Amino acid sequence: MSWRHNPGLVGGLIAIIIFAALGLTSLWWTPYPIQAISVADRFQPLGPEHWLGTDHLGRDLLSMVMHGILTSLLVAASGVVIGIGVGVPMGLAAVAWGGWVEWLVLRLSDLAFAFPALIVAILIATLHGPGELNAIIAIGIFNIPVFARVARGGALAIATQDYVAAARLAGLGNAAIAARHLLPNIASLIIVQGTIQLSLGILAEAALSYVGIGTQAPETSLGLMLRDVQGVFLIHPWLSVLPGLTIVFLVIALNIAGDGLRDAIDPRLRRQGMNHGAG
Amino acid sequence: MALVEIENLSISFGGRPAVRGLSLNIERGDRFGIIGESGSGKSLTALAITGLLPETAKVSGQVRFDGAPLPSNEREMARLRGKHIGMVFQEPMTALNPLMTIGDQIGEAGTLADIATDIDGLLQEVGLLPPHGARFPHELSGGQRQRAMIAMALASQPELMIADEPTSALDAITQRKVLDLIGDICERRRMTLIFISHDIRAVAALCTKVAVMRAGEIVEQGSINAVLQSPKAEYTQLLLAASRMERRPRSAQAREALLTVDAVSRDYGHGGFWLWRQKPVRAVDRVSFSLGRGESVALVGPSGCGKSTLARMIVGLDSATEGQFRLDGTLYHGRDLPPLLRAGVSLVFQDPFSSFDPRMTVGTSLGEPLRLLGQMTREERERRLVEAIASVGLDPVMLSRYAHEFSGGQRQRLAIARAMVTKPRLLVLDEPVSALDVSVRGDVLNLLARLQEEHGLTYLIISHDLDMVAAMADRVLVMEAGRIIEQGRPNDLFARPQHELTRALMAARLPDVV
Amino acid sequence: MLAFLLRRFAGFVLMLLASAAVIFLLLDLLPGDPARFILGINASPDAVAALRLQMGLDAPALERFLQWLGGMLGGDFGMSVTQRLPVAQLIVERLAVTLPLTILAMLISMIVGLPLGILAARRRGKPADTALMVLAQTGVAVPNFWFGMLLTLVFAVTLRWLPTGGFVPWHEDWIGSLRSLVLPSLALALPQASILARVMRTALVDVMGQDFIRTARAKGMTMDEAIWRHGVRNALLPVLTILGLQFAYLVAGTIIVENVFFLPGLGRLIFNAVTERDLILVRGATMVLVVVVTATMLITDLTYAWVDPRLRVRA
Amino acid sequence: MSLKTSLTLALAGLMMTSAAALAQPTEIKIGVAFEPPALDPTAGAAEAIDVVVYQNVFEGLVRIDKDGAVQPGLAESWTVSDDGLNYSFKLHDGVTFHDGSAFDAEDVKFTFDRILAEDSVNAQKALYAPIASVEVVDPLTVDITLSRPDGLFLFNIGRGDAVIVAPESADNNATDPIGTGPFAFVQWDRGSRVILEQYGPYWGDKPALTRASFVFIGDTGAMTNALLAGDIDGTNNFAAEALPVFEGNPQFKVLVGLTEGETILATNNRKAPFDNLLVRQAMAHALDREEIIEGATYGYGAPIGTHFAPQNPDYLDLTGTYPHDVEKAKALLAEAGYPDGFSATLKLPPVAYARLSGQIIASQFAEVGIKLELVNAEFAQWLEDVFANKDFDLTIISHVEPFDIGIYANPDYYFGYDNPEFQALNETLTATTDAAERTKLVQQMQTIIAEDAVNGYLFELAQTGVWNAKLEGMWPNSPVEGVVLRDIHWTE
Repeated sequence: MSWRHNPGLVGGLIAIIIFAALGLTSLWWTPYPIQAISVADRFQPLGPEHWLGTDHLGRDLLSMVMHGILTSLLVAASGVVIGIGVGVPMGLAAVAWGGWVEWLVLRLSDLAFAFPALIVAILIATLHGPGELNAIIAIGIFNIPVFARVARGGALAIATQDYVAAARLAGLGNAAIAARHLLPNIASLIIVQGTIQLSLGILAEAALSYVGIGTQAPETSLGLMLRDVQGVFLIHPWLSVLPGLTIVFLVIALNIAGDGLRDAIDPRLRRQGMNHGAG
Repeated sequence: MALVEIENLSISFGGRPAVRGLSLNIERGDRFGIIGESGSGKSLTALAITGLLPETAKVSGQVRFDGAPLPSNEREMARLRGKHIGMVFQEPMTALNPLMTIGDQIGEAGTLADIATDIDGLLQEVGLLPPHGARFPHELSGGQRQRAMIAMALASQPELMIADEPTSALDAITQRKVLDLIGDICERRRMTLIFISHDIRAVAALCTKVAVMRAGEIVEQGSINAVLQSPKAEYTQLLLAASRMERRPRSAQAREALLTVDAVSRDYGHGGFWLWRQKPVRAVDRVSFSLGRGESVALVGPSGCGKSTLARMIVGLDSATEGQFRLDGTLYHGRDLPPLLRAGVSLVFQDPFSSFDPRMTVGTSLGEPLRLLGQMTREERERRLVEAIASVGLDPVMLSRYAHEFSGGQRQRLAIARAMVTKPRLLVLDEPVSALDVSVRGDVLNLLARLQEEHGLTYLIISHDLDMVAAMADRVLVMEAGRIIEQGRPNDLFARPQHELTRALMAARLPDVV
Repeated sequence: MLAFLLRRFAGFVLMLLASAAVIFLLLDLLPGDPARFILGINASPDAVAALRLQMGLDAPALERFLQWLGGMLGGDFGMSVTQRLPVAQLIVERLAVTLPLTILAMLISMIVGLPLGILAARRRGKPADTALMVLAQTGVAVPNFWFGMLLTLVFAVTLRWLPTGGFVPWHEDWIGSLRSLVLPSLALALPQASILARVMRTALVDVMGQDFIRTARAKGMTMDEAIWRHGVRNALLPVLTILGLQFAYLVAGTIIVENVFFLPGLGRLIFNAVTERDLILVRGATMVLVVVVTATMLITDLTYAWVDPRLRVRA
Repeated sequence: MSLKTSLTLALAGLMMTSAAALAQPTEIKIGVAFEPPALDPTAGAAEAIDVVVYQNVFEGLVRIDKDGAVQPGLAESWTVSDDGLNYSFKLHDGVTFHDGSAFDAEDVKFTFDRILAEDSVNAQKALYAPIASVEVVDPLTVDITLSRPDGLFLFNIGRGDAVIVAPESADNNATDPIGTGPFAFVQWDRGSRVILEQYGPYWGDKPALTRASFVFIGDTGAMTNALLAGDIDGTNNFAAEALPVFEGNPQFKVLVGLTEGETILATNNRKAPFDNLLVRQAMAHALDREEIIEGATYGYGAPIGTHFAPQNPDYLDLTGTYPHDVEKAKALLAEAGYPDGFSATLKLPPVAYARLSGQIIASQFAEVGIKLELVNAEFAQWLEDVFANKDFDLTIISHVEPFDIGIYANPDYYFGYDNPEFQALNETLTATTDAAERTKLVQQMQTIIAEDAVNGYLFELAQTGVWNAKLEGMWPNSPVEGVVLRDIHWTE
């Protein structure tokens, strides 16, 4: 698994690091404060004063994009954290305990799958009011069954390995086996799925904000930026193109990194599989 | 003129050579065996003859079939394979398309070679029945699938058949039958055979000529008799030696029982809703026997006879539906085996590759069972680990390494070390050497014998390898369909098998190589 | 086989019951009074109270739940409180847009995605593969509402080949209806086609490494023939799962594209009904959506069992 | 390959066939942002209902013209008693409902009885509370008696809430509206459009249009595209931000007018610190109207200094009462005991002008030390919190009811303004019918609330319509809600 053989992973990771750095910087510093509205300066073109121009309220677009990346990443990442935090233990429990626990986990994840994420988001938005939290919860709920299934699938394969039986012989209980043997061995799978869900989360955040139930002003996110300027698309296309392309590149970077990770991890798994039927 | 001529063939992957400068002639009518351990390049050689090497392979040298070099055009090469070469692969489950019936798959082979195929006839020739043609691969047993593969290979009436480890995924009885079938068919159809195997006795039983491969090179070749009777290469001698198992002299005095198995049964319900629950399957059916202290008892039987289930219950991985076990006076049913007693029972798994967690150091894995003994100081723990790894002849510095850094034989030693770390009295050995290369099997068996002597261990050996059983066991239990159908001392039992299954097992034994 | 069908169907019904309960509970918790919404900011409390009574908002929850369930069994989803029409009728009208839109998008994504996936798998590691996968990466990454805006700009505003949006009812002018679905389904299909291409490629690459492909080649087939006759069908199995998920996703996911193209689809119906607090309509429409999604899953499972003989006998 | 070709051909064919379906010179397609939940204007407050049906499908006894003046409608004339309590209406003869049934005085009585009934769901029931009785004198004469004089009575019965409905069809008007107007309802493709067609036997002048579709397009971008592509012929109120697309385009005309919507920063006067006049004055000084109007309405809104429509002749320009002055605002805050400012929430309903103004105001208030937390709410939620529970600090909303300064006399109204002096003035006003006297009273009232800085007075909401350049007869202003088709026609 040399880095040189995986340009996708390297390129993707570098791009993500740049994006994340831009976003994190916005916590301490942006060229202009994003909430400073100056209507007189609106629709400025790209220039030395505002590198990427200004939006319909005269806010600096570079600052907005930096902060928007942060919000989009945070929302998507929090959704992934919820998904992993709840889904993975569910999936592991299903395998470690089996029986009715497994039945329950499968049915619960079926139930969650049956509710389209967008509808859940709309309902939550009406319960709690629109906002980032609502987007996080909706994306998180959508992620739970995904991770539960991935964790279960991966853990099922691990559970048949002799070393799990060996651990049982050594007197380990279900929880200990899940924590010591199952979890570490599906961690890579979870990471790969995590990057995929992260990129889906960014798209979902954009969609939710676009229909008005995600991030709300004065906060900003890439989706909200698109929503705010959709009416002036023909007059100031740059205002749509900038956040749109940022989303595209961010998602591509995540996907490429995810694919790279999978490639980096897969051969090892495949080799193990081949060793299995050693002949 | 030879049917297949290989001249100075080299195959490499990403700069790493897999086959080096190999030259070989196979005459018409030969039954040519290629022997080698895993990674010796024997399968790649066969693939090179058929032009089926992976795209990433770099090939040099020349292969001639029937005097003509192999065509470089993909379609011509494909048609050549289809018309003149039949192939049988190791794992018949994955080698057959799961979504197509057997009959269709056989018929397709004929169509590709422009031959009107008599599917029923082919099925009968390989010992199947016409109705089998309408079935899907998963509806057949392993042996039947391999027969179907052979039928498919025969459909194009090829001049050459290449069989790549055709029997190593099959159990002992089926293995012998399939080998005999291949032999018969080659005889009848006057087909040339290339037989690739790691099992020297299978090659000896089937082939007229043999080549021995090691690390991508042929170390020795010639007529089977010449090679086997006066092996020149050291490696051939080693292989021959490993295939003969010495019988270890054992004293057969009556001993006090360590473990008693008392009318144990195990039922498996097939999952599903209560309404649709199916009749349970009985995997182990009222089995009773006992193990004396220091005794070696072998449990033999075909796959699916329940011997592994029984072993899993004894070590406490599964629970009996009925009946009970008594270990050292304590009653238990399986999973309820108390921790301290668990420490007295260990299991050595068949597959040394899957029995270590790849994310843990060997030391951590080896130390896991120590928790059964309760709290332990770091020093005590360390001492135990060092002692255990030293007892299997490995260096204690290896404790901080990961399992994938070890070879199969070393891993099996480590697995034995893990089994020994709690100083158990009973060791259950589940096919302890069958996943290992022939050349290291003997070492591991010697190690097991030494440990038994030093620690007064009791062994329960699960196996289908009668030679190994004869060498290791004081007593043999034969299992079929969940029951023990026959038992006795190995010599008596093998000399005068009473039960039909035992006789079949004996008949399936390949003759010893002289 | 029958037992398998029965078991799956029982699971299906159970899932629907559980979903109904979840929907009902969730909606009962929603704040905001539908009566007040209808009557607006200057309405008198009397009028609001009168409307509440008329809408039957004051009965106990359990009673309303059972009534709702009972009604749905007979095809009666209740009356929409804001539109004063049977919910069932409203939903059927919207499904007449959403389902064709979804199906069209699925067809386009399959027609585009699957062949490209096969091509990429066949040319694995070659420039064609790389180019296709870069294309697919981009396709997945483009937000579909944004893509929809670009499509409208080109094909509707500039070229005027197709309408910018809106929907002509089927019975009036079915060609017009189809025309109004072309751009939205293209916008929906792009990411789905990209996903399908990637899944198809991965599945086929996996299958290409399997023994039975080697067997097929040993029988005398070229790699292409082996892929075509044995590989594709096997590779379609994982694709089938994705197709099921995609259909479910699309049925609900159309809402955003429906906004861009102002199509009267089910997603927008729910969205508007929620803002108007038309809870009877919301729960009816959500339930239908859940039924469609769950039924898709069921059909996927059954198709899987039908295509894959290994699953057929298991039950 | 051949499959691909034929597919391409099929697609191309699909695209071409109906590209030529050009609008006939007597048909019109109008884009509107919101789809009405139902089509009965007497049983719902949604503006979207009036947009489609008011004066098109339904008519009242009188009608409001494009300048906001009262004109004869179904009543061709009327007389008022001197005390202003008795109105006698002479109805038009030969009027029929779209279902063919005849219109007469009984329908008028039914309509008003229905509005005033105990179980009435009319959103503006309170406006008609002064009506004491409705009597049918003969089939073409109706007498209405008021319990107290009401200067706005005639205007109020000209609103959509008091259109005349028939007893036979009233219950179905929500889905199948039947009125007496020049256009009859044809069909409603839910989620998509409503189609009206000229009603042949209409009693009055025939309108130029024969068919009108209201197409529902919620998204500004989509509306722009639809206009540019000719899928719709116009829209009565288009988002100001996108107007530049059409401003220089000779194919379109942009009509700029005003609505009756006073957009205010509504302040909860019950609640500290907003119960303190100094604080409210400080907030008024902190507001920069110009920037808000520029930012939120792209300059199209008209500044207001009180709760009154600037296009009304009685309007008093009070925008100078508390000019934008950050230092003054800070000083007033300090004087009120908040030298470091304070924090408050600003609840925003889901309309663009409110959301944008909110952001700008938050930014302006921050300069004087008032930290606003923006809370975006959906309409139902917002109504519940602000109107029903009065649980808010500040909010932004446009009061679109015409002539609604009277809401300040209701101490229970959501912003909780309780001033006996103002309440007394309002009493007097309702009882006054003399125009000059009314002007004086109204201007007094305007001044009081402006000086009390009850709410932050921001701007009068503009109406910016975009229409095909060949269309004439649209109302530039919107004195009442509605898109009146009566005078719209194609030129050429």
